[in-house]
This record gives sequence, structure tokens and C-alpha cells, in this order.
Amino acid sequence: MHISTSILTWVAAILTIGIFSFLWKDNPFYKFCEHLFVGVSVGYTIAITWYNSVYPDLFDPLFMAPLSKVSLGNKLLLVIPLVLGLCYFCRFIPRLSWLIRFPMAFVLGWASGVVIPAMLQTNVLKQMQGTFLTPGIFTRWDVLLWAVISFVGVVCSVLYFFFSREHKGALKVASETGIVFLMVGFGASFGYTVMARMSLLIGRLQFMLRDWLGVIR
Amino acid sequence: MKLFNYLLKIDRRIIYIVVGLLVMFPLVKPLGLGVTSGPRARTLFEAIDAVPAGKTILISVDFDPSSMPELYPMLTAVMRHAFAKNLKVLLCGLWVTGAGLADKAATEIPPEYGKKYGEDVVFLGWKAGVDAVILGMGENIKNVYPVDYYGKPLDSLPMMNTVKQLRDIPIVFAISAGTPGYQDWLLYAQSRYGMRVGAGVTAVSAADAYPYLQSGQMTGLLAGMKGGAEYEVLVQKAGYSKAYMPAVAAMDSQSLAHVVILLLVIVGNVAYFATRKRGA
Amino acid sequence: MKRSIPLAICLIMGIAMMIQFFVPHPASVAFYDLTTKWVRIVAAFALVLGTGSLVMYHVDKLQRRRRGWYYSIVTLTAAAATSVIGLGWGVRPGSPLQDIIFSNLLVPLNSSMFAILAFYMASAAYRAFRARTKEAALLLVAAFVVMLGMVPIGANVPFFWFLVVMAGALIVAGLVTRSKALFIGTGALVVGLLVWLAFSGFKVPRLMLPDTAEWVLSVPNMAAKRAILFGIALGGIATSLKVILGIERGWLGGGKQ
Amino acid sequence: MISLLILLLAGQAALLDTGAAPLAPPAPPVAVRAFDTPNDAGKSITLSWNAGEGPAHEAWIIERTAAGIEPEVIATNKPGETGYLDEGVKDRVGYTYRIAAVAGIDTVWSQPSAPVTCAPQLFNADRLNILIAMVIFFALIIYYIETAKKGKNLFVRRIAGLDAVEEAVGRATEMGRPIIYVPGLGGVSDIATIASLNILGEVAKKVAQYDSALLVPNRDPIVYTVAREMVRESYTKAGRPDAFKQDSVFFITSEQFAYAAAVDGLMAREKPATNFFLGMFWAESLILAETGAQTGAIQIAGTDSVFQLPFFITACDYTLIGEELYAASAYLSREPLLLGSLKGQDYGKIIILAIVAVGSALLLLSGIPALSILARIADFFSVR
Repeated sequence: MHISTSILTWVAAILTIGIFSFLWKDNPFYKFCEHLFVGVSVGYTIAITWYNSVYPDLFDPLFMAPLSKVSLGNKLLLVIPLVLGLCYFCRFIPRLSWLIRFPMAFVLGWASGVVIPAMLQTNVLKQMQGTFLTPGIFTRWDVLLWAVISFVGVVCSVLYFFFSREHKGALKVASETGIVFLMVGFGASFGYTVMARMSLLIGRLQFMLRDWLGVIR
Repeated sequence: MKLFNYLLKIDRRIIYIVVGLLVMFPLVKPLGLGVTSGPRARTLFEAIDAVPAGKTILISVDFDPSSMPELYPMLTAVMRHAFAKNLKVLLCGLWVTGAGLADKAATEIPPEYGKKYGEDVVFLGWKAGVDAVILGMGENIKNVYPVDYYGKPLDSLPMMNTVKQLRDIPIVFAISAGTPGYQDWLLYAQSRYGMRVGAGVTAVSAADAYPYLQSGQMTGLLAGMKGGAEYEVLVQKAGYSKAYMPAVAAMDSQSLAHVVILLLVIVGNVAYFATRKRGA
Repeated sequence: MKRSIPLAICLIMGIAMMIQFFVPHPASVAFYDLTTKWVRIVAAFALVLGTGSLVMYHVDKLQRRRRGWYYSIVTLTAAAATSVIGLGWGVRPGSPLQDIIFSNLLVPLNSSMFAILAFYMASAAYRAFRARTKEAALLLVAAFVVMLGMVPIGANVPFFWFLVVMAGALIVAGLVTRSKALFIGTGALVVGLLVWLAFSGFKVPRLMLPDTAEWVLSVPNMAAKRAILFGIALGGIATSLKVILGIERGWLGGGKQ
Repeated sequence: MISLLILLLAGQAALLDTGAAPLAPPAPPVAVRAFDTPNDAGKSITLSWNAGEGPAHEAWIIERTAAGIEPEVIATNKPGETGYLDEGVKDRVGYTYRIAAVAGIDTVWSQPSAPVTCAPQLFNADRLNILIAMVIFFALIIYYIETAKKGKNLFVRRIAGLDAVEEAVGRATEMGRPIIYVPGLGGVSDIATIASLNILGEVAKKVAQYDSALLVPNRDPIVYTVAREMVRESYTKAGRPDAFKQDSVFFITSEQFAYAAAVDGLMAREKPATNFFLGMFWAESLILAETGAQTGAIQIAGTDSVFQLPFFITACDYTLIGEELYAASAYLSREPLLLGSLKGQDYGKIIILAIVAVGSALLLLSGIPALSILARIADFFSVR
């Protein structure tokens, strides 16, 4: 049982206890840790964003780099995102707050244009290809059975989310089968989420017992 | 029925204490339940085991310290496996917050097998732009990473002469806690350069990876801390490593935790149905 | 004017990026790289929005001395100190930001926040997760199979015994509530188990829990997630199209100028 | 000269020992094809060739020549690799290639390939399938939004969840206890939040008619302002503008867990008859649903976050799953925008299912040797 001597481990341990104290009762120690967390994560994001995108992509090429490295043309090009970015600051000036629509329009338009083909590619076409029944399923009885069940599962689960017709007759049977598949799917996610939360708790306890208190190896 | 009413009124803090103690107990006194490896972990193990000695495998570290308990054991287990098989390991990362973890692994694991930086392991570091990085590495790694994470030019590292582009690397093991992650390696590396992609994911996103396994795009999957433990056991059973296995050590607690949750749900439901019939 | 130009920018960028996807010409690739870099820069400035409103929220709380104002001091000083240290001494691992602040402040706080969720999970499991409807019951059973199948304790438990325990729980619930539907369900399950037992020559069938969990994940779960993927994709595409064509204008914010 | 002699003797000696066939020169490669790599940004030519009939060889040598430039060996391939991607070329320059099979000291060259020039393509034919899918789906969405705008009656079935909403509001009125409506923790740009606000409008209208109490705690300042306007409008629509209480819609805090804790406190104090959790939720959904269940309130949830749905389904009385939330808001608001895209997505799903069904049928038929050509259907959906 050799308790850690490093101040930093002690700080980390105390903050962990602070957050865990919320389980007992909301208290000032927890509020301090939570507010500290919000502040530190904001400060961290600012530093990372500066060093990993604003400085290398904008500040350095535009202001610092000599004309030999970055041509005047490229520098002028960089002025455009700079101006667009600065418009975000107008958010806090009531008379000019409509200016933030320009950078938002640029980013939203770009993102929407990029996401549509990508979604069609990975979430629609690729998944449709995976759903096809191919002659390969006749190799073994269980491969055939699971392939048919998966196929029926996809069709019925999609039909559950079909809203243009009342769920009567065949559509009612399909959507009731669909909900069974959906529930099993959600059950699987439920199981894995429990596992994930427990792993994180165990990770924290391993830190407290090993790195801080030195009780376990 | 008074018992059921009492059961329903139990203060939540008692539940917290019970769960806390039950999870902590096996960490101090292991139950030794042992870990059996599932098919998804074995597929990945066999894929890496089949890589001929001297070749290089790529590991992409795409997670941050808050997912360490689930994902870091996978990184160390796969590296030990590669070094025991005299494979070379190339590390890179799509998360800036993952750089420190890859650096930690690249310094701690190689000495266990007498492997030297620059000859058997190289860490390229983090670069912004996900698709640009992967596609760039596909054409020529040196264009994307002129220098490695420690600032050494790639030409000075003997290992990098055998690895020019992604086509020289048979398999990439992407350890991801979200996006960017294994889906980007599937989208850009596998379809264009025919690389096999294995993935290590946090338990939360494991269920969503199955469509990619079924469509044959992915070669094996490690899910959560359990996936790490499965791989650690495979590596140890094959005689490749005798090192301490953190994920396996946590598995007893994981088992107990799941059983506790199960019992809580069952007892809660029985008490609920009992009182519901009588009471409200 | 204040609305039509942003809508025009959004339309042009949307259409341009869609066309770019289909054109491999180097000019189109150059356009993609240029706009990607611009978006990364502009998105970095968007950070101003989030940080700005947070700082204003806490400064306002401080000025008005509203309840718990002193915690705002903690947030503001922490944000200022961390950004100064980060900007001053850099972010390369080995810098004080990474070694001290990230590893010893951010990581313990962040993972502890998620770790306490495990406790909420436990108390919610006991007090809130009820098999009220047959869908919820099915969800819980599937969750049990996956949870037990994924950990060593379930490794050598035959799925048969798991179903027997489930049948037992159903019988107890049936007796307690006397609901007809429960009796039918339990009866069907028990008959099914007997048939399965008979089929496997009155020996406990060898199908283990982990293999069952693997089947639950790779067949029904895969089918359901694939259907959900279709829904999310079509929903996302419809929304993005409406934004590009200026049909969906929520992002323009209120006001009619 | 001597070395050559020794080599020859050694060669002969080796032969005698192994009795192998005389080391005849390898056969030249045949069908050498060079073509501009399709669907790319230019500056690359693809080569492919087959091994000729005859003894084995150890390697291939690839040689490239162009008008006015010295022939140059650009690569050596292992025997198995009968293809090469040459990316060291310029656009619009004629190149010819020769491949040689090498065995020991013999190098036998193939016929030179026809001259080929490479250039960037303007359309990536590999992505034609994505273009077709995009055009189909855009047509669907725009058609249905236009018809909805023209006021044509587009049928959307009534979501079962809406009966539960009505019943829950009725229950609150009988019991004379308030309703707590949590519009989620998302922002104005999230679809789920917009859907939730539409449903809030409907719930507020009923609350105004039955004159029961409604509480709407908010986490996002912008959503707070929109929600307040929504509720005020519903009260005026229900003909009771004076009954709208200003402080029934209020902003708490933007911090996730602090917001959840505050709403828990509200539930414990107000003992509501009904809780609504509709919109975007993250890990705090657990805390809200559990405390709500404890107070014995009827709880109706709705979100499109796949991670939180399992908890809501087990902890609440009724849950609107993913797109049901959008359908409910479209059904209630009859707003052309929502109706149009909902119908467009519905028929998009029908097209996907139809293609998957027909495609599977044809692919299964391709098992019959005569119809094996059908197997190529699956390639149409592959992605590059």
C-alpha cells in the first residue's frame, strides 16, 4: 500500500472524488469541479484550435510567411475566410448581428453539399449492396436462414417507419415484425452502453486504487 | 407485499454503494473468471498473425484519454503481438488528443521486445484533415508526413525505406472512439488501396459496426474493454507476451457489474408488478 | 438584402460541392482542398460563438450576483488560465497544457463525469427500467443476452438455462399479475423449451450464451441498424437539400429584415 | 571471357545435376494494354498484360518511351503482378510501353503497346450510381414539397403516440396537476428540436382549452425564446390569450448535468401528472427519465438519438422512435415543408426496398449458369 507521492495524481484523485460526490448530494465541491471542468475544456479548445487550425492555416501563411513562400495571390485568397470568420464576432453587436449569416451560409452550404453524396455512398448504396440475397447463401442451412431473417428484418424495420398508409393488413404484420427487430437492436445497444459505462467506472477505480492508493498492481 | 413496497422505496444511494463495492472488490481480490475470445477478435488475430515477418502493419490511434480504459489495452496488445512476430509497427492518428497516447505506447512497448525506434516502430504524429491525410498516405507517406512525430525526417528512419505508401501495408488496425475513425479508413483506404481494415471501438458504438462486418468490409472487431481482454488473452496464449494484462484484470469487475445490473432490473420489475397489481 | 445574399452563398456552395464530388478533374480537386481549408478556418472562428455566449453568461451571472455567482469565477479563471498556458507554451505533448492540465485535470474530470453515469444506470435499472410493454420486455431480454454473453461470467452458461430462468421470472410475474397475455407467453416459451430439449436428445443443448449474443448482434441487430441507417441517411439528405435550396431557413434566425 | 565460360559450364553442370529442362528463354508477355486511367485527375496510365505460354520467369521489366525521350525502365514487378499504375507521366503526351519477361540472363521483350495519351476526365463514371440515386431522391423531395405547398391533401397516418399525448394531457387535467414539457437539450438547428416545438404548440393548445398548468424548462436560450412564442400563440389560437402565464416557459442553464438536476428538482417539487421528453437528448436522459418514473407521472418521450432510445423505451410509458417524432410534428402542424420531405423520404424508402427485393430476386437467379450475367447487378451498387 504505497500511496502516490506526485501532487498531480493527488489533484486528479481529488477532482475524481469531487465529481463522484454529486452521487451523494449536489454540493459546493461538485459545483466547483463541474465549473472547473467547463472552464478548462473551453480554454483547452481555444489553445488546440489556435495551434492546429487558425495558426497553421491562416495566421502563419497570411501574416508571417514571406512572399517567397506564400504568393500574394494566395494571401489575398486567405483574406476571404478571415473576413467570413470575423463576421462571427458581430454576433455580440446588436446592430450588426445579421452579419453572422454569411459565415453560417458558407459553412452550412459546404457541409450540406458534401454530406449528400457521402450519405448516399456509405449509408444507402453500400448498405443496399449488403442487403442483397446472393446465390452464396445456399452454401449452408444456417447461412440461408440467417440471410433470409436479416433480409426480412431490414424490410420490416424500414416499413415500420412508413407513414403514408395506415398500418393495416400486410403492412400491419410487417410493421409488427419490424418493431421486434428494432427492439432487439435497441436491446443490443442497451447492453453495450451498460458495458461501456461500467468500463469507464472500472477505469476510474483502477486509477484510484493503483495510481493513487497503490493498493493493486 | 410490505416487502415490495419497501423494496421500491430504497434510497438510490444504497444502490450506488452496493454497485460501487461490488465493482471494486474483484479489482482488489480477482475472481479469476478467465476470458474466452470470440470470433471477431480471433479473425483480427489471425489476420495480423498471417502477416509475413519483416512487413509493416499500420495502427491508427483515433481516441482520447477519456476512452483509455476501453481502447488503450487494445493498442498495447496488438503492438506486443506484432513485435513478437517481428513485424514493424507504423503508428499515426486522426485525433489530436490521441497523439500523447501513441507516444506513450511507442516508448513503453518496444523495449520489452528489444525493438528500436526508427527500425521497428515509427510514430508519424497527428495531421489535420482526415480524408486528405489518408488519401495522401495512399500516394506517398512522405508527402503527408515529411517528418515524424519527434521531428526526425522520414528518410533518416531505416524502416521507412520499406514502406512508401499504403499499398506496402497489408492491414490497418484503426482504434476509434467515434469520428473520425475506422469508417474513414474503410471509406478511403480500403476501397482505393485494397488495405484490410480491422477496428477496435468503444462498446457504445460496437453494435453499429456489425453492418460493415456482414458486408465483408471489415476484418475483425474488438469491442470495448472486453475486446481488449480477448486480444490480450490470444496474445498471451500464443506465447507472444507475458506482460500484465489490464483489460483482463478488469473483466471480473465487468462480469460482476453486469450481473448486478441484471438482478437490479429483475428485482425492480418483480417489485413493480407486485405493487402495481395491488396499489396504483 | 440581408437574407438573399446568405441564401445565395448557401445555394452556390451546396451545388458546387455536390458537382465537385462527381468531377475528378484536378481543378475540382483543387477547389475541394481550397474550400475545405476555408471551412476549417471559418469553423474555428465559430468557436467564438460558443465561447462568447458562455463567457457572457458567466459575466452576467457575476455582475447580477445571481445565485452561485462565485462558481462563475472558477469557470472564467479556469478558461483564461488554460488558454493562456495553452497559447503561451504550445500544445505539443510534453507542453504544460498536455502534461499537467490535460492529463491531470481534463481527463479525470471528463472520465469521472461519464463514470458516475454507471451509477445512474444502476439506479435507473432498479427504479425505472420496467417491462411495461411487450416491446420493452423484448428489449430487456435482448439486453440481458448481450450483457451476459459479452462477459466471462456468461461464457459457459448455455442459452437453454438462460431461457429457463426467464421462463421462471415470467411465471412469477404471471402469478402475481394474473394477466392472460403473460400466461400465453409463458406457456409458449415453456413448450418451446421442451421441444428444443426433445430435439437435442434430452441433453442440455450446447448453444452457449456468447454465441447467442453474437447471433443477436449480427442478425437482428444488424438488420435493425441497417434500416435505421437508411432512415437517417434519407432524413439527412432531405434536410440538407432543403437548406441548400433555401426552403429551410431556420438557421437565418428570427427577424424579417 | 573466362567468367562467361565458367558460367556456361556451371549452367550445364547445374543442369546435369538436376536433369531439369534446358533453360529456354521465357515467353514474351502478350496482350499488352496501356490506357488512360479512367475517372481520375489525369497524369496516370494503367498497364495490363498476360504472361505468355512457356517456362516461368522471375520478374517483369516495364519500359516506357515517348517521342523524343530516351526509353526508360520505370519498374520491375514480381511474377504474380501483371499490372502497373504509371503516375510519372504528363497529360497529352503520347507514350508507348514494352514489357519484358526476365529469367536468369534472358530478357524477352513484348511487342510495344499502341501509343496512349492521358488526360483528366470531367466526369467520374464510377460514381454514376450515386448521381442517379441523388437525382431520383431530389425529384421525390421537391415534388412532394411543391404539392404540399399547393395545399393538396397529403395523407400521413396518425402516429399511435399522439393518442398517448392526448390521453396524458387529459389525465393531467383530471388530476389537476401540471404538465412538464422538456423540449430536449438540442439547438434550433436540430431537426428533433424543431419537431418537438411543433408538438409543444399542439400540447399548449390543449392545455389552454382544459385550463391546466404547463411548465416548459429550457436549456438553450434560442429554443427558449421560440418555445415561449409557440406557447403564447397556442393560447391565443385557443381563444384564451389572457390565460398564458409568462413564467410558465423559462430558461434554467446551458450546462447539461446542471440542467438535468434542476429539472429533477422541478419534478420532485411540482409532482407533475405528465412529463414530456421530446427532442435531442444525451447521457442525461437517464437522470430525467428515472426521477420522472419515481414521481409516478405518465411519461412520453421522443428522440432520434439512437443511443438514448433504449433507456426511454424502458423507462417511459410511450416513446416516439426516431422518425415517428418527425411524423408526429408533420401530422400536427400540417406544415408543407415537413409533410413534403416526410412523404419524399417515405417513397424513397419504398424505392430502396423495391430495388433490394428485385435485385435479390435477379441475383438469386444469377445462380443459374445461363443467367450468370445477372450477377453484375451487385457491382452497380459498389462504391469507389
